[in-house]
Amino acid sequence: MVSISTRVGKRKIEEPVMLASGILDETSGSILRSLESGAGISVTKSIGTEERKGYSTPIVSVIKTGMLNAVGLANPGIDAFLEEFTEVEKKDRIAVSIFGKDSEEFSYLAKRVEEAGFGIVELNLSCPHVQGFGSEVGQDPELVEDIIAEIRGKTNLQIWAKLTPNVTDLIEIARAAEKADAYVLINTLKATGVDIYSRNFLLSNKIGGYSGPGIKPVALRAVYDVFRETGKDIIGVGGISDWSDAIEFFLLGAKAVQVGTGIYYEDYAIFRKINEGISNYLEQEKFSSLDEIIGLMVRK
Amino acid sequence: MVSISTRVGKRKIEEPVMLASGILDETSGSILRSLESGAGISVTKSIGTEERKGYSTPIVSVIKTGMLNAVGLANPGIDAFLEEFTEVEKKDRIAVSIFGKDSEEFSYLAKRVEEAGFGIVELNLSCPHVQGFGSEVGQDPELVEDIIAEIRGKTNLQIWAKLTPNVTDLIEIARAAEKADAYVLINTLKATGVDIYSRNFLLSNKIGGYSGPGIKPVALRAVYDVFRETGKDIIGVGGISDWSDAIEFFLLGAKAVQVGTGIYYEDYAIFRKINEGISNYLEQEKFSSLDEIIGLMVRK
Amino acid sequence: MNFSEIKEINSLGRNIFSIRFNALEEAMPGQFLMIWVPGIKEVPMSISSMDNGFEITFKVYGEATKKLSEMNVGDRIFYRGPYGKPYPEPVGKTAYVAGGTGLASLKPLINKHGGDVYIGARTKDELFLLDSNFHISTDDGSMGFQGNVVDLFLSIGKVYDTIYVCGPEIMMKNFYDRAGRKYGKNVYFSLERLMKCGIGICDSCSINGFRVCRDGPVFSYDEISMMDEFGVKRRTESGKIELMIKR
Amino acid sequence: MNFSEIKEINSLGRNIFSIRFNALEEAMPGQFLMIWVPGIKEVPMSISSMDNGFEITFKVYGEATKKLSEMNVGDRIFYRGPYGKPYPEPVGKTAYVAGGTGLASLKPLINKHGGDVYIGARTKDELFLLDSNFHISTDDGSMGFQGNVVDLFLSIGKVYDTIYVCGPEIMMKNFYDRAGRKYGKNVYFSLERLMKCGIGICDSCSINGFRVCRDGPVFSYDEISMMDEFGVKRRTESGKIELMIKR
Ligand SMILES: Cc1cc2nc3c(=O)[nH]c(=O)nc-3n(C[C@H](O)[C@H](O)[C@H](O)COP(=O)(O)OP(=O)(O)OC[C@H]3O[C@@H](n4cnc5c(N)ncnc54)[C@H](O)[C@@H]3O)c2cc1C
Ligand SMILES: Cc1cc2nc3c(=O)[nH]c(=O)nc-3n(C[C@H](O)[C@H](O)[C@H](O)COP(=O)(O)OP(=O)(O)OC[C@H]3O[C@@H](n4cnc5c(N)ncnc54)[C@H](O)[C@@H]3O)c2cc1C
Ligand SMILES: Cc1cc2nc3c(=O)[nH]c(=O)nc-3n(C[C@H](O)[C@H](O)[C@H](O)COP(=O)(O)O)c2cc1C
Ligand SMILES: Cc1cc2nc3c(=O)[nH]c(=O)nc-3n(C[C@H](O)[C@H](O)[C@H](O)COP(=O)(O)O)c2cc1C
Ligand code: FES
Ligand code: FES
Repeated sequence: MVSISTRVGKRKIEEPVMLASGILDETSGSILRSLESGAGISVTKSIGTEERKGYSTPIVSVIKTGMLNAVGLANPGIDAFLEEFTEVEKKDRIAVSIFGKDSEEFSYLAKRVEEAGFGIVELNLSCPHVQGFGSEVGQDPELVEDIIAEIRGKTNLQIWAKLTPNVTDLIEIARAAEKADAYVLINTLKATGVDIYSRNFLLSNKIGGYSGPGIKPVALRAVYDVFRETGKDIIGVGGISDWSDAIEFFLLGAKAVQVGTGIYYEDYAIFRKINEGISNYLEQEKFSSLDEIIGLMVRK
Repeated sequence: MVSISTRVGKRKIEEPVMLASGILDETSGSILRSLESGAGISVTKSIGTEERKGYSTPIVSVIKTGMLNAVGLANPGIDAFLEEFTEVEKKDRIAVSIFGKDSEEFSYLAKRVEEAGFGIVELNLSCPHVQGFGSEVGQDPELVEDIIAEIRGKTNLQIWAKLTPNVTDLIEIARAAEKADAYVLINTLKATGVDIYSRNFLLSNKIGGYSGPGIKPVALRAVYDVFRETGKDIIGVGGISDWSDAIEFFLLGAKAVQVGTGIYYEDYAIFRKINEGISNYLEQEKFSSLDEIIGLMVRK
Repeated sequence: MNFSEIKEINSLGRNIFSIRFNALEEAMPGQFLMIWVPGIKEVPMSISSMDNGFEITFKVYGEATKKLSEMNVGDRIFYRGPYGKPYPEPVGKTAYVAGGTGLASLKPLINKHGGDVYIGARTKDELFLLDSNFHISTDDGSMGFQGNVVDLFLSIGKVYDTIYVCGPEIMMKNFYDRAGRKYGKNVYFSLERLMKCGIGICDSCSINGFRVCRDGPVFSYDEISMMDEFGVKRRTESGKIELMIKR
Repeated sequence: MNFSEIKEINSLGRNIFSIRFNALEEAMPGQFLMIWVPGIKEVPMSISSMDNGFEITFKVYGEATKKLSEMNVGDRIFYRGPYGKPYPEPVGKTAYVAGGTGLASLKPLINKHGGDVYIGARTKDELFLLDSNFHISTDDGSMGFQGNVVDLFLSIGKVYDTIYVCGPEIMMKNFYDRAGRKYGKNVYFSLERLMKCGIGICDSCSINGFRVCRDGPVFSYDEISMMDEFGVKRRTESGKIELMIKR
């Protein structure tokens, strides 16, 4: 088998497919299950300073081209989260996603994460459906810069900045986040859905985030644009449901990928399937390592 | 059959389904064919001041969740365009889409359109893949305001402003365009696609516009947001491939819809099929006119 | 999202109702639906019959079930599914041990395969769908055996080849602890946990890495044995883990 | 986008080549592919054989065809399709009237159904795939009848029940004007127009509201009769309409 190991920031990662934040990563049992299923790294659900119940159901809706969700940043809060994870092994393969309203909250959370023994923090600067958080923060370049500088100053964590595609100028935001070790692109698209027989929104929150196959073309464009402009490490996410999708991201510059909604289609087997598919592709196409194809279409 | 007539700005329209700009509307023969096939109004391909060849092939690529295109604003230029259309009948059911780089070009084009006997101009403030035009113009609120004011001042045309969803704050742009008679929402999403066996972009221009079923959730959200905030007339477009898609747009506030990529799936029959489907739905759900459902989910 | 017109709605006991509606989908005993009450919420419900359309049987707890109980024949019921893994087919002598509305989930299996039914409830009024040869227990002794259904089961002491258990988790834990090992491989538990998505992506129903909605709701004795949270800890809506309190 | 490895590549005449490759798709005579030469462009090509994989037969005009002509066995060829409406089946005595590479499109039909073949080219070197009983014309008289293929067809004067015509539009217009009415219903023309999308959405191939790529490329005499642009006007890449000049 051709090696598929990769490197993101200072982290070597054996399998380049990760579990995306928010999908089966609220409970420690599920995080471990994804790691055992072949995820190189698993990112936790986004954790905030306080416990949040999230929105009432329906919080997800499967549509033809993917999925809509408005979970509402449900999370147990940093205290309960860390308590649950105290005894958990493989912390080196868990990235903790955090969200906050300002640099103070973010850096507080990051410090707690570091103290608890984790090495990577993913910043949710991009969730599109909760007021005051996520993309509302991530659309403001100064705030983004500030948050990353704070965390950088106060911790030794690897910082992954997860950006929103719901902006006029993604490059501007990427530049603001350039002190991060890597970009994670993209979070969901702001979207909605309707049931015409009840004449109600598909989600209790009305507006939600759109994920799955339908957003892949937008995610690929984001990765391409940001890689071309910044050359920095990128983790591609959005609409990956098989190995060929992953290859597309690598060719445009992603050093690793994350999978969320794909799990709905393929269940936990998706991690191994993609890992194997990548390896087979490299072999068949006569490449000797994953590195050789990363950014191949941008460099040439 | 329940009446499906509608009204956009000052225009009464018998069938609420229109042909979207850029699809089968470069030649007068095709424009007439769509009108005969049940389109209430057909919008022409976007016309500029000068002839443009557009990009080389491939200019479109069908993907799983829709279509990517980068036609590159190919058009014969306003002179040749108007010459071809001099003798064409049904001008009252043809909206002319125009694009330019500033208010001068736009108002020049609009005047020519009016002189030639047309009554509606659709402003392409949103095509995502040509430098200096389309969304690059449409992302600048002042420019948008200026363009519309100029056309308003110099013509009596009905003005439809077609906006880009590729912005941080669509409402800001909508407000800038509020002197228009109606908004057309949305144009394509900026996106790209990759062929992993040739390791080339699917489009010669690399970056293109994403249309079809995969963008419907984003289009619905745009219509909902803008209708809720402005209450103005909206023409919904993006991913409509059957009558139920159209109903979703009406429920969120669209007074009419446009169909582009849907023609690839259903051919010209799509107009009649959607018209009939709307009428059947209204009857089955016991509404007595299309008006009753327009914005129903937003008003209540 | 699917919808169907309600064909039948019945009141079966105190605050217990069943609703029957046409459905084109196929389902197997043990599977569930996500029932959407637009404007209120979406809740998981076992399919209590799949012979002639679908039927759900529920107790009124809060807003969603209240609204459902007030619906009329001809109204639309919205649902998605069926979801989840069904009960395996029974082998040999079969028992069903149900607590409260847990009977709803077991009913299609009982109707199809027969066997001994043990059913427990707090009080007489909460019993429903009774058949004259069911073994009955009530906490308050208002009908049948006084005590819980596990006590009842053990007191009768019959031996079975296959046992299905569905009810409050505390009751199932009780069964697991006291009778489970004896029957080992052939006991199946149908779990109920807080569910948000119903399709295995939100993690809200997970118990030690098993998703009740997708890996379950039916679990074998061996699977349950891998869950140290079973009957001990549960998750709140935020995902916070807490000790389970007997309700 | 599909791709396949080239199995065979042949030079058939001056600047005329054929490429054969495996394909899983089904195709019918008259249909075409969009052949993608990555980094250069995508061009429409008739399927000149669909018996053993697909075959295309082309003349080198510009960049794309040049690059194709330089490809080797084992190289990948990228394509999408088949697209377009096929030729209807012939009835009775059949003739094929081809100009230049128009023969490529007719070839599968000729092989399948037989009949009389009339083929014209500018000069001997541009003739390919010849069979000893083809009727041949060259503009310069270097082989066969001197003149164009329509002159040849009329000069022979045989009568047919079905006629297929494929070649430069000017030549087809010539046939339409001089012989078309006589055969009326049973003449089919396969058109070549500038094509960008190949799938009926960009309008670049349209002629009086008929899309060559989707409504054609094969049109009946009656359809052609509705096209006042046929043989008279064409579209440039911008969509501008202009008078057709004989090339
Ligand atoms: C796989 C699965 C299958 C289910 N099948 C059925 C079924 O067939 N019939 C049925 O009646 N219910 C069933 N449930 C439970 C059902 O989902 C709840 O009854 C429903 O969510 C209640 O919604 P509500 O809005 O009416 O009440 P809520 O507002 O959600 O609840 C009101 C109060 O009742 C409590 N409560 C809610 N549900 C229960 C319960 N099941 N047991 C004890 N206390 C409860 C809540 O904690 C709360 O305090 C099932 C659950 C799962 C996970
Ligand atoms: C439905 C359809 C089927 C076709 N099938 C075939 C086929 O089987 N074999 C084949 O050889 N071609 C066929 N063509 C034409 C083919 O698409 C062109 O040969 C091709 O686009 C040339 O690309 P290029 O980049 O090599 O040349 P370009 O750079 O596009 O052209 C170079 C020059 O040649 C001229 N030219 C290009 N094509 C032609 C032509 N067909 N006739 C006369 N002048 C031309 C151009 O106008 C230009 O001046 C078909 C076209 C259509 C629409
Ligand atoms: C149900 C659900 C919950 C999500 N929650 C989060 C979250 O808490 N934090 C976050 O950064 N992204 C969250 N996301 C976004 C995903 O991590 C991912 O960016 C997005 O879904 C696109 O990838 P996909 O198409 O593979 O799902 C969530 C997505 C889904 C579908
Ligand atoms: C091939 C193609 C060409 C297009 N050209 C234009 C154009 O010239 N001007 C314009 O305003 N929109 C253009 N569009 C955008 C469509 O009008 C429409 O906004 C978009 O495709 C979304 O609708 P759909 O999903 O129904 O196709 C084009 C779309 C396609 C697919
Ligand atoms: S309810 Fe979401 S994973 Fe089970
Ligand atoms: S080539 Fe685009 S419509 Fe025919």
